Amino acid sequence: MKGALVFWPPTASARAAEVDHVVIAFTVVLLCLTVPIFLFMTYCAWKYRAGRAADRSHPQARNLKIELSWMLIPFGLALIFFVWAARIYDDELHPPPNALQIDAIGRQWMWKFQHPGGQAEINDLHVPMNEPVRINLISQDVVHALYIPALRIQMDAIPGRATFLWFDADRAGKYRLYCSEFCGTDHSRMAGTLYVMEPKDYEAWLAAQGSVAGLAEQGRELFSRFGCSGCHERGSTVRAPSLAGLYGSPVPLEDGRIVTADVSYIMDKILYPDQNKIAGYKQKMPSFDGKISDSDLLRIVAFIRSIGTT
Amino acid sequence: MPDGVGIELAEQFSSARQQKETGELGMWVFLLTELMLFSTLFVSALILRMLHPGAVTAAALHLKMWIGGLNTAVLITSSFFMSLAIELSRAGRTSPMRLCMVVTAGLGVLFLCLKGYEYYRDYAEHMTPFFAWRPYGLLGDPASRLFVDLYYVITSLHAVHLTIGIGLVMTMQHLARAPGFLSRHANRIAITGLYWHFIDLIWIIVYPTLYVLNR
Amino acid sequence: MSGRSVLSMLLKPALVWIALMALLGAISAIGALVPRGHWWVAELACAGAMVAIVVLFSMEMWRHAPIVRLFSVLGFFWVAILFGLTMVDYATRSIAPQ
Amino acid sequence: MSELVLRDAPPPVATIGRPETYLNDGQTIRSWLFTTDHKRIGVLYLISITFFFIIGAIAAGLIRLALVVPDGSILTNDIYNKLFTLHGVIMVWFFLVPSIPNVLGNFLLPIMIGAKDVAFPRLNLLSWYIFMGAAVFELFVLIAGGVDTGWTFYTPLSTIYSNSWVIPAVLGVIVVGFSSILTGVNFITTVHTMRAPGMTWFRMPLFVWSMYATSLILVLATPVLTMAMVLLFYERAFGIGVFDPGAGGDPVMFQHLFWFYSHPVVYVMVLPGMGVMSELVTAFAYKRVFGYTFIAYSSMAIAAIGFFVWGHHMFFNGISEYSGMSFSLLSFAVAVPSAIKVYNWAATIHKGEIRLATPMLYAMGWIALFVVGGITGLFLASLGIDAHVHDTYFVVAHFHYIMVGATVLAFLGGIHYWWPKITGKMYPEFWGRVSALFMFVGFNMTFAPQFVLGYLGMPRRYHTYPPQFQFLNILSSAGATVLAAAYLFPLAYLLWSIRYGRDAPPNPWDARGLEWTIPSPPPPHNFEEVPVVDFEPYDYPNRIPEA
Repeated sequence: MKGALVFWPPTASARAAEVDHVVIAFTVVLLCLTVPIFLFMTYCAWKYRAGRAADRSHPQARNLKIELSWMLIPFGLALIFFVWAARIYDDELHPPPNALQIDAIGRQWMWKFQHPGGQAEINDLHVPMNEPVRINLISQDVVHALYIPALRIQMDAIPGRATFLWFDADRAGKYRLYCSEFCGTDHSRMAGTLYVMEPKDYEAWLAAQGSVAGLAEQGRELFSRFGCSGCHERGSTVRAPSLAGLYGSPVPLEDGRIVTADVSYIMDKILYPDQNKIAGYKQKMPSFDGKISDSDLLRIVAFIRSIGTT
Repeated sequence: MPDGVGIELAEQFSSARQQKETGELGMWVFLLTELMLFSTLFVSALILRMLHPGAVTAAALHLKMWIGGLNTAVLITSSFFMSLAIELSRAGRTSPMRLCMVVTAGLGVLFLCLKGYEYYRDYAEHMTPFFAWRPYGLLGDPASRLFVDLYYVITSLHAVHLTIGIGLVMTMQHLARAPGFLSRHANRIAITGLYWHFIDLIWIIVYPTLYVLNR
Repeated sequence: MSGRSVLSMLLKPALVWIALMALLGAISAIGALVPRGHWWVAELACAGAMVAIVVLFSMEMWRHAPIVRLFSVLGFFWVAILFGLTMVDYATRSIAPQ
Repeated sequence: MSELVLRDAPPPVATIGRPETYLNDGQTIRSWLFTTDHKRIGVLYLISITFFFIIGAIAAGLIRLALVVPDGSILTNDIYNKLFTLHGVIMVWFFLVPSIPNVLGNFLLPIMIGAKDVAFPRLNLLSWYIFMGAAVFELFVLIAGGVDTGWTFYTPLSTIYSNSWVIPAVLGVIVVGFSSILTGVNFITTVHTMRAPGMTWFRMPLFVWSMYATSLILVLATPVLTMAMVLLFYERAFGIGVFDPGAGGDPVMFQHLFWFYSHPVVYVMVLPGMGVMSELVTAFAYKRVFGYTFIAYSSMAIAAIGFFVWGHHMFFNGISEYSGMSFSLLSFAVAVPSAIKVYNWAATIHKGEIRLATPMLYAMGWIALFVVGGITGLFLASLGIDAHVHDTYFVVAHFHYIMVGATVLAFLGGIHYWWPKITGKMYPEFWGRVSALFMFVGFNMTFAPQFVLGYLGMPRRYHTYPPQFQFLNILSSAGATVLAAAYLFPLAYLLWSIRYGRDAPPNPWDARGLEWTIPSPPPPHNFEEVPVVDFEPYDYPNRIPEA
């Protein structure tokens, strides 16, 4: 990370290496398609320049076969790269279910990361290596984007919606992370460092952060403080769906759709309970929009997630 | 074309037919831009409906559907008179044509009055979320405010276009007083008519989009 | 043509008026009497028919030059692009894998 | 040469006294400000957009100056953000969009199809007044108050969080849209109904085809931007909440509506450039264009497919996976018609009679820059690669290759080519070639390092950056200095030539096309009598022109 002159970014995951491979292969193919044009044009400009004797007989004005072939062959070649790059994208959108989940909040102008054990850090992010890590992104104000060049990934953090990115870093080290979506005055200072560590170092780092009660533990407390338990606990008088085992399971909706109860679904349900009504239940829950802070919301979702997986 | 109906040639054209086609095509292309303008609002309304079906339905029930329906009928009738005016202009009959255009514009004014009454009723029901001093009446999901706001944006934009239309129709019928107007500018009536019918068309889309489909 | 009677001039606008009012009645009746449910398809069909009538007859698309007709169709096609591609996103968002 | 004269006799050039031209047909300020002559309106646009280009270029110069140091100590963050917003807004809406269409299009389109004027001359003048009103207002807003949202005005930054003059800036953008719409309506109707007898669709010069495609985009896309901006205005002024997630709205919806306009508008900038290229390449290769119909249809295809691809600006803002995949595939498709044109121009040069005059140098440079800009666009359209280079300097370099490399070079090439027609004077050829060369070198020096910067991971719109990027940034800023000098050259010698240049003959390039059959500068009504077209476009005999 010294001021040395570099021409290629560091590579810290298998996916990043694959992106490099696509880029290099695509560059080679495109050069093969375009360099001949330049050479040909330079040659023509020299050979057929005005005042020079040259054979200019039978110039062509059209040729359907040539036209079609230089229309379709490059397109066909390019499609290979479309598929290759789309597969990488597909991989980016499908994290393994066992990934380590870290929550990230973007706000003007800092990143806040929260580990499953409750450890929080600002602008720096410590992750274990050789383990899939999923970063759940939300924004408290404007649109931000978490961008880690060494991993060749970025994803917007959007207010009011949950997004995520995931990676499996395979090389320990310090890498830069940025906000890549313009977010106001100090946009360029909304940057930090990603520390990819040996798993045992990561454990040690977590421990050194002090034993904070886990997010889910804090969420359990909030669950009763906000009065959720009054209706959603077993044995309550109000008929509300039980939340045990909810996370990750399919939920049938009133309008016939079936959705998966994921992080964004649960968040939406807490903030705007009137939408996505659940089949077989009367909608009685009040909206918590504006009544609950984003970090509390994350904690409650973490709690619901924890009782969903047991 | 009958005697006394025709087109005075502007200097950049070489034939009356060319000038007539140019005017009509120009108006159509302009109307395309208007169509895209309103479609942007319709697509916003549709997205809103997809994101918050419950809240939109709840809010839409508070719209005064009978006024909306009545207004649609008023505009359809005004279009009828506009069509008649165009037919009369082609026959070179200036005075009945002017009468039809006055009736057309009058129905447009009636539409605006009904719309104003509807806004007044909305105001009385506390359905004006953008007025800071007046508490919003439809409680529940915040998205209902959004729908009501969008209702005002769409209907007011339509009202602005209608007002322009009324001005255009009245100006045309006023100009048509001049002797021999139809023998010089017959195509202007038809082009004005195109605009008027288009405003009607937009309302025909607005009415189901806001009032009926969301119920 | 100058000899055309007012009655013959009335014919087309009147037919259009009757058709539009009938469709308006239908759409309003469906909206007022059967709220919710899947009647929106019928409502949309009525609205589409009304739009078609206005474009074809009131706006006299049938008597314009072919190029004008092409443009009116083009406009609606572009509206379809705007709706279609935006909706591809919104319609598939909820079932997108997390 | 003799062939053309036989087919349609050019009107006699008056040699006694001063011939009546559009330039000396009334010389008061009033006769210019109230003119409905499309040629004069074109010149009015030329003067105004040159002014706005200079303003935008000064902003760019200041940005490059600030980026010489990594710690952002030259300009404050706030001023930096306001500068790049000013640069973007002025360059996009007040230079690039009106550049070729409103200057060269206005001047040439009616002449090329053999018309006396555009279909609606008064609307044409109104369009200029709207443009000037909006532009002066916008410039005042951007300089006096400043806006710090970027030209994209993304919500909710623009609606809730920015403390700058967003509302008046948005109003200026709304108003200038009407100018675009009026121009678009005018050109479409002109092409449809004002063509001279015998000027069939497939006898139209390719420049006219590209102007027609451009106008279609302007007419169909601009209203959507207008409405998106009106909603943004309401949102900021009254808090209606359409884009506010707190009120149940969706900030991504603004991006959909914004890019529905702003992607096609990239083709508004580049299609006219392609049209100019077809004219330059054929004239200076002195040969019939290769594959006329393919080039003509590819203009229309670009205009149409350009509307299907806006989502490639939004791959990583939470649009659905299906949406991302379809937008990516469609973006690959739009490369096909662009590739056709490049291959066809290359084939046109083959067995031609090539004269490397200034316009041809611009044309050759244009093709090189456009190809680089185009193929880097394919990288951005590839989903997995875009995950890395999205919103970095790679994007900045890519769209500058397209918008500056392709549009500005085509504009300058066109200005040189038609300068004798517009002013009746020849520009100094030597200085033209020198500046074309400087432009090419300066441009590549400025923007090529930015591809590397982007791949290394430098995000765009960054006021400070990690020190290891400094070398490439200094290189880029040095290139910008060369580029600035290259812009000043033509400004100086073209102005010089108006007074001191040699008088231009009607057809100095020995080129084909109706505009070369009339005197330079053209008479007020273009043609003495309506021309009858009975020849194919670009009917070059393909032999050495006799001097």
